Amino acid sequence: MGAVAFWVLAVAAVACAVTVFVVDSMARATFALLASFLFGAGEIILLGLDYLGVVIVVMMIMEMVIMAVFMVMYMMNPAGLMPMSMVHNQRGSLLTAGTVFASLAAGIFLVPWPARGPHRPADPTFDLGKSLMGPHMLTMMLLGVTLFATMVVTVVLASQQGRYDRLGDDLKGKAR
Amino acid sequence: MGVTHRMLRAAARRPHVLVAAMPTGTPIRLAVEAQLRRRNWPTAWSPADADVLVVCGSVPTGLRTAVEELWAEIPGPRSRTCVVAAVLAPGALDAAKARLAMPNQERSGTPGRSDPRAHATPPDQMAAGAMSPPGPDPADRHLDVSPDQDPAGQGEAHQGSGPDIDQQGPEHPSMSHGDMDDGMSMPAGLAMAERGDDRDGLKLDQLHATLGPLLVGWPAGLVLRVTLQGDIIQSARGELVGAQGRGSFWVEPATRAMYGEAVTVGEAARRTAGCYLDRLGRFLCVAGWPDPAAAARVLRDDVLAGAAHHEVASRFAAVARRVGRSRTLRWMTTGLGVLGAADATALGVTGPVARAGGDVTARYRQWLAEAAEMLDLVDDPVLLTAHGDGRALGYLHDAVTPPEPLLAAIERLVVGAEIGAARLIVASFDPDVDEMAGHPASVADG
Amino acid sequence: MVESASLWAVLAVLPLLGGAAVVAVCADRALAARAAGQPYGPRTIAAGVGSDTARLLVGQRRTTLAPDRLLWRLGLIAVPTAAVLAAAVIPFGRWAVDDLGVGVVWFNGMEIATWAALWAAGWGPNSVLSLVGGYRMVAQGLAYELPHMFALIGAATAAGSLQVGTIVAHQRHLWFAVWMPVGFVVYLLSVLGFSFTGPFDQPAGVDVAGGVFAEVAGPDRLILAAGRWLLLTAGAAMAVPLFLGGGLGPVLPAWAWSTVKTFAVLGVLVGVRRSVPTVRLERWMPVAWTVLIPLTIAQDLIAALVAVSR
Amino acid sequence: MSLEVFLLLAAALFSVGVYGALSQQSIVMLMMGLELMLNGITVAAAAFWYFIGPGAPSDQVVVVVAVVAMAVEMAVGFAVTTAIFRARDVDMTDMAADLKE
Repeated sequence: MGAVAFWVLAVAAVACAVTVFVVDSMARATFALLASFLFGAGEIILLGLDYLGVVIVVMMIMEMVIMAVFMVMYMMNPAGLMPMSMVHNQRGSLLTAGTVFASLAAGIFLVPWPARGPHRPADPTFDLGKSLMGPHMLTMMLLGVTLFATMVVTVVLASQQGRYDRLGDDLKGKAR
Repeated sequence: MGVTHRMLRAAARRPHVLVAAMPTGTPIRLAVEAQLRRRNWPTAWSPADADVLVVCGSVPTGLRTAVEELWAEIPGPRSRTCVVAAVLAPGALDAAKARLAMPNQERSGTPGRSDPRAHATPPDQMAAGAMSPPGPDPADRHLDVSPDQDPAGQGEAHQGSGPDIDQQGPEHPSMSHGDMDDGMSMPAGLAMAERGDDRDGLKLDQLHATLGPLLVGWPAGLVLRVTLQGDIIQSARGELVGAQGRGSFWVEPATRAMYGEAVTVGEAARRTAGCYLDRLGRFLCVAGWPDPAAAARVLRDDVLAGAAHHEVASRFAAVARRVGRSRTLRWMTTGLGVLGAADATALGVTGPVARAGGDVTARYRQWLAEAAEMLDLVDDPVLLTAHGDGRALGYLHDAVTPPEPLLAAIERLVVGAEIGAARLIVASFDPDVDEMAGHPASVADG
Repeated sequence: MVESASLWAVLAVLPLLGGAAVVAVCADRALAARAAGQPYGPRTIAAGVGSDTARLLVGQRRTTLAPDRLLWRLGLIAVPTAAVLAAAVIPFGRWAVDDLGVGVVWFNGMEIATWAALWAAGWGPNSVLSLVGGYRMVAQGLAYELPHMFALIGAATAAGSLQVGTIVAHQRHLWFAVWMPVGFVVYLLSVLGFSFTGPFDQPAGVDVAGGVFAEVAGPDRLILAAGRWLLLTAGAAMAVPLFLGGGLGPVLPAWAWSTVKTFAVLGVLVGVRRSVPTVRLERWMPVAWTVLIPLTIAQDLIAALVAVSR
Repeated sequence: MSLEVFLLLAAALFSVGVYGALSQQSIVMLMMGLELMLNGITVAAAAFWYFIGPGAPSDQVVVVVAVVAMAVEMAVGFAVTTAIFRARDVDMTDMAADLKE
């Protein structure tokens, strides 16, 4: 049962990942990427990490919907109605990707992994929370700061206006 | 057959009706709406949801295209009818319903049309018929698809392609005669988008679309050609189509009085009050508040049918209180489409819009106030003559004003507004094509 | 407290949820008919629902020029699917299909799936009004989502668990709605938001001829409309275990309490839907972010303090 | 199910991501490649947690970090795209590189 689920999800995840770079339509590419993430999240849930799996589902749906919006906004041909190639250095990329995969696969089968066998703590979600608030507090804080910095940086980068521009020259106007 | 037949019968029991209001068809529209309410038939918001297309009034040249496009977009089973006089509304609706229940009706297209297959071709890319594309002729739009090809087959042809409304350049050559070999191959006849400046300095894609003339709650005969970036209107050019210079239904008693006929103040006030209630109903419908909109329509019909003051006054007060005091509605409309008194004068705008002299909120409140005044007069038996109280006559006469200045104001105010806000602004001006002075019918043919 | 039923219970979810949704549709139509001065007896309303369903079943599908058929269909089907999957963690009395340890997050995930679903449903038909509807859903999602998440977090924090059954058990003495009113109200608002209903119906607004509904006809329309009401019902049903003590209550059995409370919440939501005009997103967004987010965060802080002091 | 097959899946996702990140001209598509690489990393971390980690939550933390990294990458990516698009009117890496000259 578990093995079947694994293979179904795995094949679907990789197939969707490949689809991302095959389809012409940006909307379909985004949704293929989303599907790949959802299948990946399925694998993670299969491993007993319910919380992380569902969180990835939540995050990725939101991310991909927003991504679709940006794709449609900036791409020249978002619906892929007119077939056009948007790749460069395809051969080199394929070669590199193949090499990466081959070497990773070789490593996977050559490294003698410590055989502790599968195990499941009673409540992995609780474990995660406790470690993030305990031994990994530093990580958590760093993540928090990073996210905050990201918000500030992205707004500054993406915004054309200064902080008070919306108020008009006399600084009295109302926001639009 | 048995099950299908029974399902069709059940489906036809309560058909959804798309009401296409024509200029000069106001009394017919009112009769149709009253009939629909009595029969408990819902009105559709878009062709996709409609079974029956009811055209209210004779179709002027300028709107023929729009009506045909709307019809082409209605999926089967369907039927259409054109009501040319208010008294004919019940019969026309009955007939339309009867046609709807006939099995295989939808497969044979419209009765009386020469080429039924023309209706089986997929409708054009523009939504809702309402957004009738600015292309020159609807027939052209179907040239990309051969009539023998079924809709599904067309989908196969474009397998793997996605939509992009941002990229439809309506002016593209393939729109006007399917010359697909012209230049680059345009998939599905859609051109790449042009781009233009926008408020964020991003120069995003532009879409040329048309709002009206057959949208729910939209003033009959108004066509607004807009350039959209996203759902923000970047520029707007309006046009008033189908004017026949006959004068508006809403000022008809006052006009007759000016020609010396014996018309009572009550009759004219009744009509004016009905006008405000009709406006209010359509405005509230656009504002997404169907229940008070329905109440306003019921009230309108009762007032026009001659209900006495005491029968309607308290009901009107209830509606006015609910609408006038709604904080949400005020929150949604405050600061929207502001036309100050000075600007109104400069543009030549008169009537309730000028008297309100403010935003959308001010305008619907002005309607409520003036409707209340008019309702107080509905039982007034005094004769209204041109020689009588001129001021009163003018007052009764100017609920509906010449639409050109209103259109100018709309063109100016919808720029920068999102579609929903623009719809509210248009509904709050409510230009009436019928009041266009002395325009021969041919003007419309644009 | 709440047991995970065996998998066959999945089969019971759709009828239960669907039945409640049909009742809600009837109530909504009765209110509308009353406002329009039409007859609103139960028979008239039921006949109306029946014939509307029949006409959608026999109606033709609609096609447009160059649609993205795949995403369109997927988007439409995803709406009711998300509703049913979300309902899988909602306890009906003492039973839930699966009382997941992360039930609250699961519910949240399924609710967010409607963003993607509606965006795809709006994108699919290649039509202006439809696409505007789809984009509005994304904007609406961004407006309600953070307050919604904070409201959910409030309930989860107070119970110290993401498991819906545990959250119910923690309301033995006092409903969370009583001492977390802000979270409760915000949750109800976001239910209207994710089911694109009531004042938050801009994605399906009349100003864009029905938005995501503008181009769907026949069975497709039935799926989308059903999905919308199922989402509303699932949201109302989830409010019960999160804030109203689930199946807890005197005298009556737990399932009866769940039913009664669910219908009460549904009634409130339908009442709000009929009595408030559409809230446009350009006006709602600033309120959601500058008022609701701080309020819900303050609410969570209180919940955290209570949980810690316990 | 074994650690190896999970890691193989992770490697496959990662490699597809590498291909995308290297081959795509559009910045947005390139970001999709990066996201796929991170997707592989999350699967690998979850597999390590299940098969190797002695109940230690560190691998879970790696997943959290990867998810956050995706969010940050996407946000910054779109901000940069917006900035470049506004300034130079391009959304392609090659053209952006050309503009430097």
